[in-house]
Amino acid sequence: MWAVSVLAFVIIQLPPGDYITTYIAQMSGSGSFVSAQEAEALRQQYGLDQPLYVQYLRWMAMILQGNFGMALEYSRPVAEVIGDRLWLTMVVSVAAIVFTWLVALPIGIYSAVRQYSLGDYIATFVGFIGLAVPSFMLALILMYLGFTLFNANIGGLFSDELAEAPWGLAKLWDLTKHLPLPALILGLAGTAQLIRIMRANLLDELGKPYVVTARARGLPESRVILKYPVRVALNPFASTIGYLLPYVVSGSIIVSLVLSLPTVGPLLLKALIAQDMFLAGTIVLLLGVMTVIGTFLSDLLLLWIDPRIRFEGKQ
Amino acid sequence: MGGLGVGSSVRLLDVKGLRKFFPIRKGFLKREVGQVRAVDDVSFHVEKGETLSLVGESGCGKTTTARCILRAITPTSGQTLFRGQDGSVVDVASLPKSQLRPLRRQMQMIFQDPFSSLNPRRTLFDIVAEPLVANEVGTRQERVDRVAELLRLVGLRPEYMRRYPHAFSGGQRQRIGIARALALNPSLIVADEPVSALDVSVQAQILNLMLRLQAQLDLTYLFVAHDLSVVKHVSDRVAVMYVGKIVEMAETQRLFTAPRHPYTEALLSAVPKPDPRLRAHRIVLEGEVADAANPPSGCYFHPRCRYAVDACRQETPRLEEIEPGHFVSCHRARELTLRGVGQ
Amino acid sequence: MWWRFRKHRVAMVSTVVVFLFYLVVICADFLAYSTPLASEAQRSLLPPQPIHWFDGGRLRPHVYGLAGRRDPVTFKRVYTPDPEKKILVRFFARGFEYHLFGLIPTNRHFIGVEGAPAEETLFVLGTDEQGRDVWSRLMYGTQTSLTIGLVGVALSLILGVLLGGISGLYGGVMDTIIQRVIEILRSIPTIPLWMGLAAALPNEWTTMQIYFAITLIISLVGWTELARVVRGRFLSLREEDFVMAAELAGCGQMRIIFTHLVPSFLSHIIAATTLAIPAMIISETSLSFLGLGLRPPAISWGVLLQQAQNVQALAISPWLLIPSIPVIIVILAFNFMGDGLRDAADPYGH
Amino acid sequence: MVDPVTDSRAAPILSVRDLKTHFFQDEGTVRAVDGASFDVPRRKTLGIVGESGCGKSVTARSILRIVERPGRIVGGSILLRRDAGNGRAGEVDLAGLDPAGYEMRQIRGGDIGLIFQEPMTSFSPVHTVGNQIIETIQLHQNVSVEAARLKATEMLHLVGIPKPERRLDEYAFQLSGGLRQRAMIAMALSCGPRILIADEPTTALDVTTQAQILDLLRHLQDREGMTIILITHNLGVVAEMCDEVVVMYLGRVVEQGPVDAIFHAPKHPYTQALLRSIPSIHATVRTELPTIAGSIPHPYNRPSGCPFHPRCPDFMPGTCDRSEPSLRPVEDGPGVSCFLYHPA
Repeated sequence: MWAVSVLAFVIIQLPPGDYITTYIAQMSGSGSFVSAQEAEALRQQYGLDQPLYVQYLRWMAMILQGNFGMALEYSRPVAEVIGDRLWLTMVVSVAAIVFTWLVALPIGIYSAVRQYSLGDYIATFVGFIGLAVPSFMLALILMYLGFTLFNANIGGLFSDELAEAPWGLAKLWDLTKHLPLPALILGLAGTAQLIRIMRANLLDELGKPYVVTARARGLPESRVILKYPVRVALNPFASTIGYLLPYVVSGSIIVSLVLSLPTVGPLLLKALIAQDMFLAGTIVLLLGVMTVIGTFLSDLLLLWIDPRIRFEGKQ
Repeated sequence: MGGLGVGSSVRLLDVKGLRKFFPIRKGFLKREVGQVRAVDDVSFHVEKGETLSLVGESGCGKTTTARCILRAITPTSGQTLFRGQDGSVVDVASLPKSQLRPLRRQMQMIFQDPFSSLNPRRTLFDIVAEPLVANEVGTRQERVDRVAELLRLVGLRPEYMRRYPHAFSGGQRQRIGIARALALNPSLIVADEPVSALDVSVQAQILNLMLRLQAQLDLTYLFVAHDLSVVKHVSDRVAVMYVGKIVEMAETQRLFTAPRHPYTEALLSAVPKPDPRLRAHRIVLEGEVADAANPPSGCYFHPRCRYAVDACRQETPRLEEIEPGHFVSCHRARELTLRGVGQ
Repeated sequence: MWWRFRKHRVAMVSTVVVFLFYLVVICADFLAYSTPLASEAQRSLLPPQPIHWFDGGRLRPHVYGLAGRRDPVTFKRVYTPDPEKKILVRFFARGFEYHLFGLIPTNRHFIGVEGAPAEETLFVLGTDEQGRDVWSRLMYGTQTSLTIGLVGVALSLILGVLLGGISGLYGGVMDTIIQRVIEILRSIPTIPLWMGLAAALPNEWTTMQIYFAITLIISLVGWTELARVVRGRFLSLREEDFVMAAELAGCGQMRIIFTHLVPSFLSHIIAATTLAIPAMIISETSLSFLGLGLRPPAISWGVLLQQAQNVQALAISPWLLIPSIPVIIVILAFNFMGDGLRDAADPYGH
Repeated sequence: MVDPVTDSRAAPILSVRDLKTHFFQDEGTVRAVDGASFDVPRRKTLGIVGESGCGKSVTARSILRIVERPGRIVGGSILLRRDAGNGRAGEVDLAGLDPAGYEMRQIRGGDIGLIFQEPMTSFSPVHTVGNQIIETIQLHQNVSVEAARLKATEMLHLVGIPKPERRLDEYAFQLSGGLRQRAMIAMALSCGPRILIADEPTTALDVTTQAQILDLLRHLQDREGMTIILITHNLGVVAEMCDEVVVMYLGRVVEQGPVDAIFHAPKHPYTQALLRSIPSIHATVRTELPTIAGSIPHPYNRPSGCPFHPRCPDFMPGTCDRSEPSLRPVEDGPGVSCFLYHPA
């Protein structure tokens, strides 16, 4: 966690110059002139003149108090700028993960049980495509198809008329309608990967004696498969949640840009280019924290579903 | 430790107070929470030209002992005095790693698993010649000749030299392993369960080969095994291990016919005899082998021993020579009459 | 390993595809017929001109000339092919000067039109907004994108094998430190990490500098996977009996590493490397697509696709999406090839 | 087809006739079981012995119809004779049943129980021991969870597991090897099968634990009156446990007979050589063993004629390598598949 915060800070500090430089450039671009004194005053105001470690400590101290600083470009508190977008990022990511699981699990099981069947080959091939097509490209292609075939703009999370509307049932329903497509685009690569993991895990497990034993006890085949090897194969599967979350979240940045989804992605890109350090730093930090949480969750899940880990050391 | 009473014999290997403890690490910080006493104060010696077998059930420390002697792993404490071919005696256990190399030529190992012990990517020649190459022995042609000679010695055709191990059966692979072990004319061969992974009919072939080579090349074997029938076929003397300690050691015949330790008795009785007319009443031990990380008090065997008395629960017995050449670690060794197996 | 790989038909086909793509990389200048930067506002967003192979029953490849006029309603230029105006396409035609393989100066190109006026020229895949020829740019983009993958993987490989090897071989404190570093690097979402690093590149850097900086950045994450593979193989191989046998035979540490350990996991490394290349290509493409990677005037697939970023542009000129086809094909081919290699590398696999 | 051992006792509980189970692989067909015939006498222990690759385990799996792809039964019959006690009296040919069908599933676990060599991996690592035993009981008997649990506890107690109520809720990896194998036996016997197939039940265990498990099996047989098919490569275990022995070599039964006859008057050259070549605890110290020449042929290139002929000391050229001998009775009892006893 600590390492993540340092790294986030380092990353946002890496760009040469700071926001003020950009600001000055913008100002001169629009014809006004910012004097050196003014720039210095601005730097002082935001503490940008301090040595790096002081800046870092001040930043951390602020965050610990729940203050994420000001988004310089927007002249609004970071928390406010990020607010809704973060929430929507989560919604989109979770939707993508749910999609991934719903699709990957059954297909993975089918592929393993009917190894080398036509369905297995199709699943494997689709999986490969899913892996090979970068999500932003998939988004582009789908957008294009949507536009030419249905003459519909499939981007965004809300219909135009509801985008600025306050939250309500209608807007929620609107969101639900718009959600499947980004979820599909974001989830496809992960789905492909999970199908392969599930298939490989399950194939390993299918030959184990306990499966034969279960069969020898007279269990129906569906129960033999679903109760035993699938259950065991789920364990390594669960540990993938940890990296699935950050994977999806970071994937959402590019996809959001293409589909113009109101998530933190485009915001981060703009902030990075404008060197808005509080905003970018907060976003990177939050993403890092999400990763850590994801890893932690998958560890917990693993602990819950795998008694071997639960009882380790208790003997 | 007393001598064996056989005056003219030469001690090739003398192991004194060998110990190997493995730390048990647990949790996030890998803290050491205990120790597995895999080998706990083991002393024995091997004479030149003989076969000493270490027998015991899984986890008794016999393999660890063998690997400590070869310095494949470094023992926690103790001495393993080895008499080199030039007559000098060195302590292998305390030798710095850099000085082990000349010694390695004199002690070699035969492995249990004929599959994982041969590198699948190298030819028979590469495998068998490896010790020669590593020790810079001979020219290339001399190595080829030597490998051919070795292959013939173990009953393989020299023409197979260019093949890879996957073309061979388990028994043939074990022969390759033996050829590799013999490449540098070692005096001591440590054989770790050399036949337990093989089929019955092949076991006999390998055992015969080992006996023949011993006579032919004046080899000394330290034979590690769990199968008492196999042990009886190859050894001069047998040491029985239980939870990291030697509980009994004697000449093979004496140990099998007149064991003095209750564990040896139970072990012998538990071996299924391939003769339906001998379905004797077996001694079935209760319970499980003690945990080497948390052994019981006193004699480690007492919870399963049907002769146990109070002393066994409190005092740890020492390995004593109760008759010439017969060492037993049991408080009641002198008073009990135990059942062995007949001829 | 080779014969097992050959049994894998898809992987073999993929290998051929990959090979062909790298042939394009080597011969990009030859295959292109106009300099990638030649722009002409007059010819912006021309649609692709399909090559007609036969003319009156004879093999006479030609394209139709395009007649442009401005739509009175939308004020956009609309081009219609004019079947009457046949522009002959020649093989090994003369064009701009270049050095073949960087050595042989020549001006011959695979195809081209010779000596035609400016408006009668060839745009097999159309042009972009600035009127640059998409086909020629695609050739150069292929060159950049595919070499960036290779260079990136080479860097990752060096880092990964070195650090993974140290980690697996020596263990102890070094292992712990390297493992922690890997964990931290992996726990950071990659795209923000790249974005942060890429945004840090100074604007005034030259194309070459940025090229290498981007390769460095994308290999920064790539090496962790390779290091893990190397370390894992080292650890599992160290447990094999044949390694102990070699040690007992008196082999030195170096001999054990190079005659026993390395050959045993070399195939795994090759497979892992093959699988890492497509990831690198995707990374570069994504970053450039975002405008954080290579920047014009450099040309890569990502840069090319950047023009296809908005739907309106796409709807009018869908050929801008064409560069995504080679991306998908190459990545698929690499994946199949890597998969085949991985299957073939595992001596104990079914 | 001549019946091998059929003495005056009641009809054998299980008769395998000319069973052929082949594995169809890319590289060729492995004829793992190739015309095996034998009878399993009621309430006795039948030992099936042979070296690796002789098809003994595949035979066991064929009986239960759990041979995995690419293996398939391609011929022969497996007749199970159930008695009235189970309410489903009569003869049924297992080879003719649908392996995934209801009837076959009722037979598995219900009529025939199976225990394996690897007690560790024979239990699911993520389900408790009790979960799996109770599941089996409920599958075959129409009882409540509570009743099934009670029965499971009883079974664990029967096989000598201390504190059975507690062990029921533990996982297999929490038990020691010996206890695990006991739990495995309890699970296999939980629905009162008439036949127990034990596939190398003690191979993974130490000798002292092996003695415990063999003792337990004998005790349970006396008590429940069941039939045991004991598959092992260990001739010592066979001698100690079995009433009747089947010796297999390369997918065929080379000899069947009462244990005493097999060990003291073996007829087939393979049986004779095998018995001579095993290291014995009763042997004189440091003696060479008679060996069988050569090694077991690779499954892809089986010798023609009698599969043992290339290694046989009594090989008769022109006969043994031309045609395959069949299993026929010799003198008063044992069936032997060898041209020495019944010339072609």
